[in-house]
Amino acid sequence: MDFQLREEQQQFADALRRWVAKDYHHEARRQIIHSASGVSDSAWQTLVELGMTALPVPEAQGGFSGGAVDLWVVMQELGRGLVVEPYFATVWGTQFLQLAGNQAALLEQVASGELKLACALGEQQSRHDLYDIRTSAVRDDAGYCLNGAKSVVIHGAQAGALIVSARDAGAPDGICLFVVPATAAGLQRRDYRTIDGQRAATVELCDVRVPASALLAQGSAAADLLEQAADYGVTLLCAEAVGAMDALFAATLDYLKTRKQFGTAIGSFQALQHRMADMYIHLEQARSMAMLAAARQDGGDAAERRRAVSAAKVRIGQAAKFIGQQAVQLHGGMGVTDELPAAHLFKRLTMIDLTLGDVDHHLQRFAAQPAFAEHA
Amino acid sequence: MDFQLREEQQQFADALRRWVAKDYHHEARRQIIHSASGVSDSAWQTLVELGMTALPVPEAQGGFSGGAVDLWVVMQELGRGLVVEPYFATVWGTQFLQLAGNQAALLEQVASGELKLACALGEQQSRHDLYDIRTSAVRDDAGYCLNGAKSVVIHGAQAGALIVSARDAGAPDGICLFVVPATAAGLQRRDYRTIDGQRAATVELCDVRVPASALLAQGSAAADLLEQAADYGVTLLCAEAVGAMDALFAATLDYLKTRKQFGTAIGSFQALQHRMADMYIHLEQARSMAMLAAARQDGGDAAERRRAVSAAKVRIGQAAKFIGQQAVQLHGGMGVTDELPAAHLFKRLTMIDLTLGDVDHHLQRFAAQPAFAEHA
Amino acid sequence: MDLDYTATDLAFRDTVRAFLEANLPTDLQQKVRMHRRLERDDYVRWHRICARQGWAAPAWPVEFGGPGWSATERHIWEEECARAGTPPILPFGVNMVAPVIMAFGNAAQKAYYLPRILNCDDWWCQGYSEPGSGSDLASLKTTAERVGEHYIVNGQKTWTTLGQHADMIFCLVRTDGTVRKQEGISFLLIDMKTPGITVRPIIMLDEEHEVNEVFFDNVKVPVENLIGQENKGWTYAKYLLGHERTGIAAVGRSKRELLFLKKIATEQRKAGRPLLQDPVFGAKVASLEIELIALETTVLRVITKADHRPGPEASLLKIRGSEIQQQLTELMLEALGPAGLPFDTDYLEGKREHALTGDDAAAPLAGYYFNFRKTSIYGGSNEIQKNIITQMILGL
Amino acid sequence: MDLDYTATDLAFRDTVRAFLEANLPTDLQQKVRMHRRLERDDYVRWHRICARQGWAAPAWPVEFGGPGWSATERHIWEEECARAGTPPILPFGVNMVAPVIMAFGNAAQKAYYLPRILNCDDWWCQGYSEPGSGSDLASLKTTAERVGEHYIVNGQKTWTTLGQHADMIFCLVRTDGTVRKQEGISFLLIDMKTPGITVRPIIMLDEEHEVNEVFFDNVKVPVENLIGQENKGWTYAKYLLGHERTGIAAVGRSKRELLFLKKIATEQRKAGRPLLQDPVFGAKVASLEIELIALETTVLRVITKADHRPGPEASLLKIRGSEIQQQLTELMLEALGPAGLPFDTDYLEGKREHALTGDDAAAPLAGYYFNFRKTSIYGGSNEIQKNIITQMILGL
Repeated sequence: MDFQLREEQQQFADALRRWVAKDYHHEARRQIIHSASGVSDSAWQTLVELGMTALPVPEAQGGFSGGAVDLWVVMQELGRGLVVEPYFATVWGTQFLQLAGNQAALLEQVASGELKLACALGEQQSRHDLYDIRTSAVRDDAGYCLNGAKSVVIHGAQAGALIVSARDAGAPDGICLFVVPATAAGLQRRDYRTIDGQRAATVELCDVRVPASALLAQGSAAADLLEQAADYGVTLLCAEAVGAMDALFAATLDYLKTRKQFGTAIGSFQALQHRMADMYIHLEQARSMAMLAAARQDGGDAAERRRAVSAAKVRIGQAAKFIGQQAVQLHGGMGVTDELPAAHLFKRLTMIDLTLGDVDHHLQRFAAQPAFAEHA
Repeated sequence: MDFQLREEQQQFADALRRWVAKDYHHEARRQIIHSASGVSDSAWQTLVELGMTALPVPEAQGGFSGGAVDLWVVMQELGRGLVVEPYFATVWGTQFLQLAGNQAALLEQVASGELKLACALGEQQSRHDLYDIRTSAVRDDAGYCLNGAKSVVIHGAQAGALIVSARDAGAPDGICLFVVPATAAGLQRRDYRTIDGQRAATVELCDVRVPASALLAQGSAAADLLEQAADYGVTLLCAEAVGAMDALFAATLDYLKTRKQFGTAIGSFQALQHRMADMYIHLEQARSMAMLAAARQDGGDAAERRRAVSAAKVRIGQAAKFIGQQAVQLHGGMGVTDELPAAHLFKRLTMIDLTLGDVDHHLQRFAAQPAFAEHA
Repeated sequence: MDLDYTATDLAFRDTVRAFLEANLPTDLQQKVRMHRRLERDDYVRWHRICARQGWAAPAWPVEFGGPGWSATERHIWEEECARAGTPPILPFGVNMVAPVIMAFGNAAQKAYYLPRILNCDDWWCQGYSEPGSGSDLASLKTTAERVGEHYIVNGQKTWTTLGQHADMIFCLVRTDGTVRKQEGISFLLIDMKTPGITVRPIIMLDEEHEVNEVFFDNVKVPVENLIGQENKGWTYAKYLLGHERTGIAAVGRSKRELLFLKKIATEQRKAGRPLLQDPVFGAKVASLEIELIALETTVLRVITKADHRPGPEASLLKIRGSEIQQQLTELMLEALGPAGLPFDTDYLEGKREHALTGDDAAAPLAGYYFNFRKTSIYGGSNEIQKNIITQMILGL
Repeated sequence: MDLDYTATDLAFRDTVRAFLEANLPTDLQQKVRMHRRLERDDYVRWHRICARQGWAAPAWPVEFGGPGWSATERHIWEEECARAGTPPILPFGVNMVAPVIMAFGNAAQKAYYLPRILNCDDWWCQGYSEPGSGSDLASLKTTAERVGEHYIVNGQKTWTTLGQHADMIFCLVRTDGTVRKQEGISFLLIDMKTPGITVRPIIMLDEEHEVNEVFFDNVKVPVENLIGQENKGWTYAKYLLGHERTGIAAVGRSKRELLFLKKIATEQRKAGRPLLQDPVFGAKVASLEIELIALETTVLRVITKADHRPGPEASLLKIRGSEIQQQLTELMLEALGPAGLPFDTDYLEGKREHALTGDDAAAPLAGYYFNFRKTSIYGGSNEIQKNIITQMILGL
């Protein structure tokens, strides 16, 4: 058993941290999120150059065959640095393509940085339920015809291709997954900012026609793929959250040591010290759980994976709420302004909880696993 | 609107408090709970002399027609003093008799102190659901024949008559309520201590025959009566809990002011001060809710009563857990010994939560009321 | 013990309800209920509607233009305004500077300022906090040096709520730096148009411009703008703190927001039924509703005490009131799920009639959650309130 | 990062499991699993079974009779013992006084005491706490005055766990009252049969006799019972605190108790189905299980660190470990509902084979809940642990 990072993992991490400090600091990020596009081409180029887009792609398609733990290291640093580029969406989409198989051409484009992906799964009515799908797929001779609307598609407007979930009109119990080019006729995107500085889009599909080869999976295979890829996405978000919590914790500790009130550093007040100790405990417990979820991705046991992933999302959601709210409180007035990274970390952490299932959703999923019912 | 007690209410309270201080202090109580009977005849006699048994009984039957608020005052003092006599059980049983009507003879005996009552409602399988009844009532020419077992009947073995809930064998959806003399043939009681120093009993009914006049209510009237009387019982328990929390809060505050560690009173440590401030807030919020529940007993609006009673039991359960656990923690090692009243108050408060529906039970009942679904 | 309103109270409530129904403009009501951002004119319009009725300053004595209401009536008024969804009457003039002027101002100050406050002729803001003085207010550094018939004011105030609209600011300034920090402070009224004043926005984490920094660079303030005696300002500020603060519990607004939360949670669905009926989410809402009912009862206990004097119980009301407000926003956001992410400032500011995503109710709620983290920080942070309880109530 | 046990670890686990299956007496296992009270003989029996195998002191160096296990193997051993439901091997001899004797005792002390500890020939108890010194241990007042070849000990110790059974007590005593409080303390071993020692029970809030007061009235202790140097006792006590304390998280026991909680919650029913399937109760259990999984992972992170030295992380493990234990007992009691009230001491003490109410599993649980409030108080209260985190990890 070993919780240490390998040397090259530590090297990615260091490289990313140096890049963020130099080119993606608070002011640079502010300009990006308030820019028209909301992302930075040069930042993306750097990620490509650092090998980050090749990382999740198999070697056969020009990538580095990075596992969940490798991506975990990267996402943690992007979380720490509050990077708003479409990296998570792309890596997550990559996982769909890999699990589906036969997508070498697209994977090569991802590895080289040419292609960004997004996952258009949620709909207006679905809240956290990824199986609540009204978008329909009708089979015809040429392939499929898609109709429906996807909401809050993270970095949907920045992507060159979208993973789309739909319900097979011929078999209403059946789910289909497609990869759809962003340029497909009938596909419309409305791009907007999210409150944590990212971008998302509403994606409307109006008689969008795709060839049969766009079908990634259908029926129970699609349901399994969707679940497994969603778990992978959750693991990435957990890693990002741990990075963000690390940064927020450090910023708050620093503030407690420097901010003076009543003639003394506020970190000398016991009530605040114990609050900070509670934050420390939350952080370490969340970190443990996130590590476990990453480690359970690459193994073969789906039951263990489900438990670990849902446990991680729950524990990280709990920690993120506590650390986020308390960090703001301990920063006092400054904590509620747009000026400090603390507030932005808090916002991002809050939105991570709302993405891919919140604490209650995953608590319920955890409790629904067969292992939960085992008893003495 | 007026939250003050009337003068005579304050007088009851003062008289009870003087009595507890003189005759029902910690050591006296210890002897009572470790005695064979677990109750004190002389203490009961004092309660009778102070008019406490007459208080809930209508004037027509020799009582004082005390309302819920009057009883609330009494129960609060008994809670403060940790009195373990069968007063709650008797007053609660009285409410069943009064609501049923036509029970003048028994009520007179209650008023005079001759008759103690107990409510035999819960069963092994029922947990908090008072409608989960397996005890059966079979009608015959002479009256009814009862069979079943009631568990954790508070002061069941000390009572002269028992309120018994049963299911009408002829109409399985129908509940019946009976008043059964403790001496009835076929009725067996197994008396035991409860961990909070009270007494309870298992009551077995084996072909117990009662006349038709023993039937207090049946069908939907019985269900309503059961609910209303249970709400009344909850209100009494809430008052007792507020008294106990008052005492526990005061003892803890006193301990913080006198116990020294590291050369200073531990009450000078800010982390403990803020904990104590949290306890204060819990206490006052619980007190408010308990008052509201009592005030909503005597009015006619059943919907308002249900909401207020369940809200009170929830809020008091939350406060009792927080105050109880923290009081013990702040007392340090002494808090976990049998020697201080603090531990006994904590135990009683814990058991009140398990009686007549816990926090979750009443939270769910509150949420099931039609008013809860109203929205903007 | 009788926990019902009297018939007189109920009749008063009906009067208030009728007034609100007839006079609260629908557009304002919609803005408030839908959590859209209020502009200067919105506040002024509503203030003047109340002023015409003589109800703009419920707590003022009749001699200065108050309506002569009892504590219970004032409570009912606040409740009903919150229930209807009126814009707030900002406290800086009516409830903050006015009581100080009444108690410590001279005749000329009373005659000039009070009617203008009552009618919202001046927009007031508060100049207490400074960058270095958060919870430790008395450590303030802005100086006022007496030179002839003026004070020359230099320094910086911060967290000045809606100061960007203000005509006047009341400030605590240091007039004697040689004595104990509480003893060298004076209470000064300053015209915001005076040369040397610069207002700089502070943008909140929901990107709203709600507070400001105010810089004073050799600002000349006539000595007649001093309230009471020089160096007694700390006493006046503390007087205000001892003033009626049960409204701080914000029970009325929270009741309205609870109904809004339930609306959201009824529309959002989980496992095929309204989220409000989900046992876990429902339990959270129920628990919060119960806390609110308890708080309302606690407020009524405080204001109906025969010998009622505002005291340290206000700290309890502040702590629980702010926590309830925060939890309401938290549950609203939780109810939305992913629909909480889109951030449509154009809609919030009224530049677009409907939200980009089509969901007008959802659009402001994440911002609302973030913004309301302030309620446990401002007005004496909840930690400071616990210190007050510790000292004043518990005697520790 | 590889979070699976190695094949060697797994083989070791199988060995341990086989040993436990073959050697753990069923009656002891039943007592432990069913939360009945253990007697002196129960502890000794199990200790000697382990001693025969050479596994009674997993953390001891091989030279003194330890099995030479790695940190991971020790963890597996603890896990498996907890899983099976063995009685604990009491720490007072093996884990508390023994490491001090090894590090600071002389050759004669090592030769005499260590084998006796390993075989449980002596029952040890701890004489640290005093009535006036709770969290402030160094303020202890019990004195030891050197007179010829003896120390004369006077004073009182308290919270002496299972001292009623003890043959020996190790004490911190004051040998110099004129210096800084930490500098006048010595570490003394005292035979409990020495005249002048009185043991008085302290009854816990579940009415169990688990701890004691120990009074010393002119107790003569031979000087050869001093460990190390006079007045250096505080250093030795602190050495112990820095010792391996990851076991304090009690993850293994909590995993067993979680399964027991689920058993109770499966048997109890709500709305016609097992309580464990109630969404609200199920969510509480799930949340607790997740916390426990996280804690287990945190423990593994700590013990597998390449440069592992026990440090202040132990405070995290103590805090969360004790809270999880407490929450488990809390949920067990909550699951029972009214069935938690009956208090059947005769059954708990083994005087009756079955509980009076017929529900053997339920009978001990209220007492268990009450008793376990101690876990956040003893061994350095959780408040003290937070102070340690504050100082040692956060640097505040």
